[in-house]
Amino acid sequence: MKDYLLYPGCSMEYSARAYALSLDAISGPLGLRLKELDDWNCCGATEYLGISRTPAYALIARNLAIAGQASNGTNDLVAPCSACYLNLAKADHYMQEQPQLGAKVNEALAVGELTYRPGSLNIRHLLDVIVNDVGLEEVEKHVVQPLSGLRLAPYLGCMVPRPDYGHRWSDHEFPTELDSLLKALGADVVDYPLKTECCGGHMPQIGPEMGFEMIRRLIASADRLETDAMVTMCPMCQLNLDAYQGETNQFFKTHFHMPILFFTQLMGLAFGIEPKELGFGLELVSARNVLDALGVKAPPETPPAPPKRARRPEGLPMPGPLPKGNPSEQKIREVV
Amino acid sequence: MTRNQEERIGVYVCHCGTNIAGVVDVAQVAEWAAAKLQHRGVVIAREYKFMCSSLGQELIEKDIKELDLNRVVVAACSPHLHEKTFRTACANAGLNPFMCEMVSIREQVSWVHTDKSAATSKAMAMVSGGVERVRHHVPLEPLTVPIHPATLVVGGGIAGIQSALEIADAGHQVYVVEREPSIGGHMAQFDKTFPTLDCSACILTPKMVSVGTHPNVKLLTWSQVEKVEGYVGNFSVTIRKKARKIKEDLCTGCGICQEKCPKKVIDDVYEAGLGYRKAVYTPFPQAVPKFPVMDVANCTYYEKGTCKACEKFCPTDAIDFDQQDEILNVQVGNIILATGYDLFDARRISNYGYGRLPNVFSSLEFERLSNAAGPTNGQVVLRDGKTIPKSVGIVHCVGSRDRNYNNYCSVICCMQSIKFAHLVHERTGATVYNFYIDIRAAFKDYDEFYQRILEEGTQFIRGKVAEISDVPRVASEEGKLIIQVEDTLAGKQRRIPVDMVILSSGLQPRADSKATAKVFGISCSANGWYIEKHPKLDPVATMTEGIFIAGCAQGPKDIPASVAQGAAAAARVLGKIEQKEVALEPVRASVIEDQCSGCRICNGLCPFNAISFLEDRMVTEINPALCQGCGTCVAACPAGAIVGTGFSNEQVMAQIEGLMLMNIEPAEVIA
Amino acid sequence: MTDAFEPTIIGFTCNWCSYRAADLAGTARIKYPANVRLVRLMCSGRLDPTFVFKALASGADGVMITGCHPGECHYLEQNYKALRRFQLMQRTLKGLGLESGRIKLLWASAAEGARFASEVAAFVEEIRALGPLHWGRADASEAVGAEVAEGPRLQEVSA
Amino acid sequence: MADVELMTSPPIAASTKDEDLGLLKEVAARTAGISRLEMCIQCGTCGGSCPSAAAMDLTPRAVFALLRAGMREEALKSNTFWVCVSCYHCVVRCPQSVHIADVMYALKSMAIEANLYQDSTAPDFSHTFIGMVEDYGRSFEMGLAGIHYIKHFALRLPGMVPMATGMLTRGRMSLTPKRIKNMRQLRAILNRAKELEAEE
Repeated sequence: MKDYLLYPGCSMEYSARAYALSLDAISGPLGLRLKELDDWNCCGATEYLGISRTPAYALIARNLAIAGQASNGTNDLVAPCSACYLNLAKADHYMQEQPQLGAKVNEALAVGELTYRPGSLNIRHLLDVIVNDVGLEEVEKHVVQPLSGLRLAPYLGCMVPRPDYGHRWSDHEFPTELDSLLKALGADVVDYPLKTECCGGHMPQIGPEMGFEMIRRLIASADRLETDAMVTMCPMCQLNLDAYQGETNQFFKTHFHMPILFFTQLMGLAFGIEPKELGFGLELVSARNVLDALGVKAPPETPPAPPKRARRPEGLPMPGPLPKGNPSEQKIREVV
Repeated sequence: MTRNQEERIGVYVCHCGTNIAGVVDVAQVAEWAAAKLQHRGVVIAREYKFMCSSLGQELIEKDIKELDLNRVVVAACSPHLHEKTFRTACANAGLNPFMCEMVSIREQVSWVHTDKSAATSKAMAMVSGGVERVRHHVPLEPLTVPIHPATLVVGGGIAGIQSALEIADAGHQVYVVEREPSIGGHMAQFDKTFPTLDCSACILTPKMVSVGTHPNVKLLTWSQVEKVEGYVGNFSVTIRKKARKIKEDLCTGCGICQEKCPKKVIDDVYEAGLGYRKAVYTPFPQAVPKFPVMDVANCTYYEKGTCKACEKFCPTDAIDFDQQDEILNVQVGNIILATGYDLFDARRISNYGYGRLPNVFSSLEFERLSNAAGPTNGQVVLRDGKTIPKSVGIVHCVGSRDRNYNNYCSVICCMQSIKFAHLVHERTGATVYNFYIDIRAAFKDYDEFYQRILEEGTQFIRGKVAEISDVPRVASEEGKLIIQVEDTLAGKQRRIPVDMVILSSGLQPRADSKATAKVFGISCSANGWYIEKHPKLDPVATMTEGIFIAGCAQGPKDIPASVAQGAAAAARVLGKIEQKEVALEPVRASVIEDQCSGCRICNGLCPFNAISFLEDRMVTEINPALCQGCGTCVAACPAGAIVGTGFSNEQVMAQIEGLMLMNIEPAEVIA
Repeated sequence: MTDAFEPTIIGFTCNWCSYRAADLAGTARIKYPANVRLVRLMCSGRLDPTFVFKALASGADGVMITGCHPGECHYLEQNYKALRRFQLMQRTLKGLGLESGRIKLLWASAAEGARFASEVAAFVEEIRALGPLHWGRADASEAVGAEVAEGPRLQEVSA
Repeated sequence: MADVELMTSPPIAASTKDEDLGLLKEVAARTAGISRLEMCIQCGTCGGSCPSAAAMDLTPRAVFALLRAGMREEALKSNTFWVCVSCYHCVVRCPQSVHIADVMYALKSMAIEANLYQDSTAPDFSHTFIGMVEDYGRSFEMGLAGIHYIKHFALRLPGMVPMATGMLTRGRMSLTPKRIKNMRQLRAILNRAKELEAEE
């Protein structure tokens, strides 16, 4: 197993404690060796970049510089939080794309006796590491309590599949990696059409009506698909959909009850780890239904059939799936 | 090689208007050459506004005669543009045309450099290189080879059909190679053509029949070119004629085999995946030739060993399950490539939902849907096969003008989308929305057509569609496809619920266009379109003599433009055929026998098998008719026994010295 | 002294791809430094290694060898022979105590005018960084230059 | 005659203080990375993709058009970039690969400098957030929420009590901030960075 440097991000300590607990619980069985960066600081989320450029990038780059020093044998820096992941990747990318910015950031770091060579770290999101490095086969090996019968909506949010500096994702709009992971856990995965739509980001704080509307869209769509829980990989998405669900319900006079869980919590459940160790109970919209569903010994006779998209013999045939690999190679990536 | 006793060289520096003179001080270059290269044989150096003009040429001709010049250096544009012009001028004055050397101070100097003094110095060095090189020129005679009067046309779409008919009508043999079972190409799939709305089949099928029955056309469908050898005038082409599993001499095209075949297959080619065909099939009723083909991959007999329904019912015993591919070899003098385009695969734009949302259709699917001979007999219906849409959105620029996909304009989509709007309106009375970035209705009667569709009440919304979704936000969106777009003229985001979406997918090069280019030895752009010899003045020729291009293989274009190119390519070929012979560059390698040590190092280097070893004399020989003049053997010969005319060691070495201005230093550097 | 050093580079192009790439760079008015002077050959396979050493011995600071992309050679496969010779020449340069970075191999198709220009610009900077070669000039050992230019011809490794 | 006179007075007041593409270039220069802002073809992919467009007074495309026209004030006082949620849908869909989200960040900082924002909620939130980060090196949600909600959403507070208590009782919010060890180093870096940014 490889070693990784871990940048947890501020949310993991409080608002996304369930993510931290569950990640800790599954790392052991998966053999993930995550070494937390020493004395890391906040990445600035989406707020600092809008105030001033060089300080914002210097704030992020301090973490990169610390990681660069710590990287004995590994240059993979893993962030479980989407916003942190994006900020770290973005700083690394723009310090290369715009060398003047890179030089200024390093000049600022120099007063703290730090330096960072852009491109020297490989910045990864936790889901990418689990799906591509650990691999679904390995994950499947640890499943002792398949999540059969649970209808889960994979919800990735925006900042991991986009803008995708490392070109790691199968698609910027409909990536299938989280779906595959949940399927490997035995869950019944809902084909959730809004899987990379925005959770509202800071809108609940700055324009609540718009924020609540964005939350409503996501939950209403999952609810329509008879989803037991939405599965996220981003502390901000979890916070918005979980903590503001009550206010959203009040605002629209709706009665949604949609638990929002981290994918690591579900991995833990499937691995047979105690719910408490996985941070269950920390969510504001209770996930009791998920646990109850699993507590039932016999799986339900037949799970509700998802709307079939098979060819209707009397109608017109649909185009098949896009062949893998070939055409996207023609994509023009370089910036002229 | 012996040189003329005394070199008398004329140097001519062209201004090319301000193209060269705007950056290079041409007068200074000419004066410098006259002064500093005098001891190298330069007798006269002149500058002139346009050397390629008749006055410029006359200037050179006059000097050759009056000053008794025996060598000419022209510093102007690229030799690929005007080498022929100046060689002809030399010939007119009685000088062997190969005693002329061109120096490219436009493409390689004035157009690419901005520092005037650096550019002028470089131009001087290049003139000096040209002077040194021309000193070693020797008179050459071009090789002439006869042109085989037959022509190969690759691709049986409308461009290829047009080419084939023009040449065949002129009385010359044409081979048409088409990889599908029938000719007709994409045009055979359409219902109507813009802007006239005439029926595609009505205007195409008579031409297809002409090709099929023309005494001068040999039609090879279900066939592919595997290998091309030789050169202009004398190509030898290897063609694989895939086994149809049908004896063409016995088949009457009655269609009973198709009727009886129990295996239904989705037709991904002709019906664009929207309809079915049998495992033995002709793609459409008017197919040319009329013979069906067997789809071996899907035939029950090949799968399970039993069935043979077609064989049982065939009235003429034309089914042949054991038929094998045939390899044919044909000799032709010229080749026209009209291999067409592929449709952009809209599944790549996942936010448009094609392949995920049933009622999102591609443009080719819609062509079949609206075609009276298509799977719905021309009824415009949703994917369920029966519901008539009440509102339809048509999306322009799908996969075109987009750096994420194809960065070029596909040319035909605007007009095609406008045509779709008309057809939807006419067939269903539905409300139609067209979403566009810019309406590109250039060319005759196109904008008039746009006006007409505006009059019909089509709603044109200016904005590139952002996404197509089936997730409603409000009650009015329930059960609909929602097109989310910024109406850029209103400056507002809009969500427009519709029943059906048609994606006007762009055109892209054939998936195998680069491989095909390799087979024929022509060049492709980075996208995969074939590159014409000159974008304006030579649009159907390629850099490879004797190979021409027509239709969408060269770039996206509509039917009139494809037909025009097909005809233009045919005219070029007919011109060559009429010349009866072609002069080849006399750039050839030859062995100086008494210097050849018989080491045979060169023997394995020639890909054209021009080099053979004479065992009896223990020397190597080069066949000038097979030699293509690449010079690899010249470079490899350790004894220096192989001479490459036009690019001899002496010429190249002298040019290097000239470029490095070693000729300007005191005379002892170059003895 | 190296502050104002403007290297001189000799570039060899093939008639079919890279010369046309240079033409295209011109037609498209893509700018690149004036330090390179081109010699047209029919094919990169024509490139006799002595040409390269001749250029260096005549005062060039670097040599650029260009041809069609592998698989796209007008003469089918002769650019592979150029590749082989290029590797041989790099070894030879090292053997003579010179930087192998003095010579550069570039595949450029007829469509790659912009790439041709940017690669020329990059190579000029690489050579500028290496500094002047002073080979075959009065202040350097003239004998070495002369010997290489006129000396025994490099042999093809294998056919 | 009167008609002629009328026609000589310009019908629209020209507000082109920035000549040519000056403003566009200024924004591009302040954007991280290569913005490609000058490549915008006004197709509206950004405005069409935006999940929060309903709350914007101008679509991003319209803002880019104002920038191109040199209309500084009109562009900077729009709420477009404050409502941007950084979802990057426009960025990956833009057919011209314009770094739209990063342009939005540049516009925010320019609007703050020019004091041209209409509603202070978003700028205040950013300032409060980074104030915490500059003091502690970490974000401090309780402090942030407290300051921000009391100032801007006092009326929402009663409705938020269950959420706040829920977060506190579950340990998902802390009453005290966490502070990094080497705060002195971070402050020095940020101060130097601010100086460098000001030098431009």
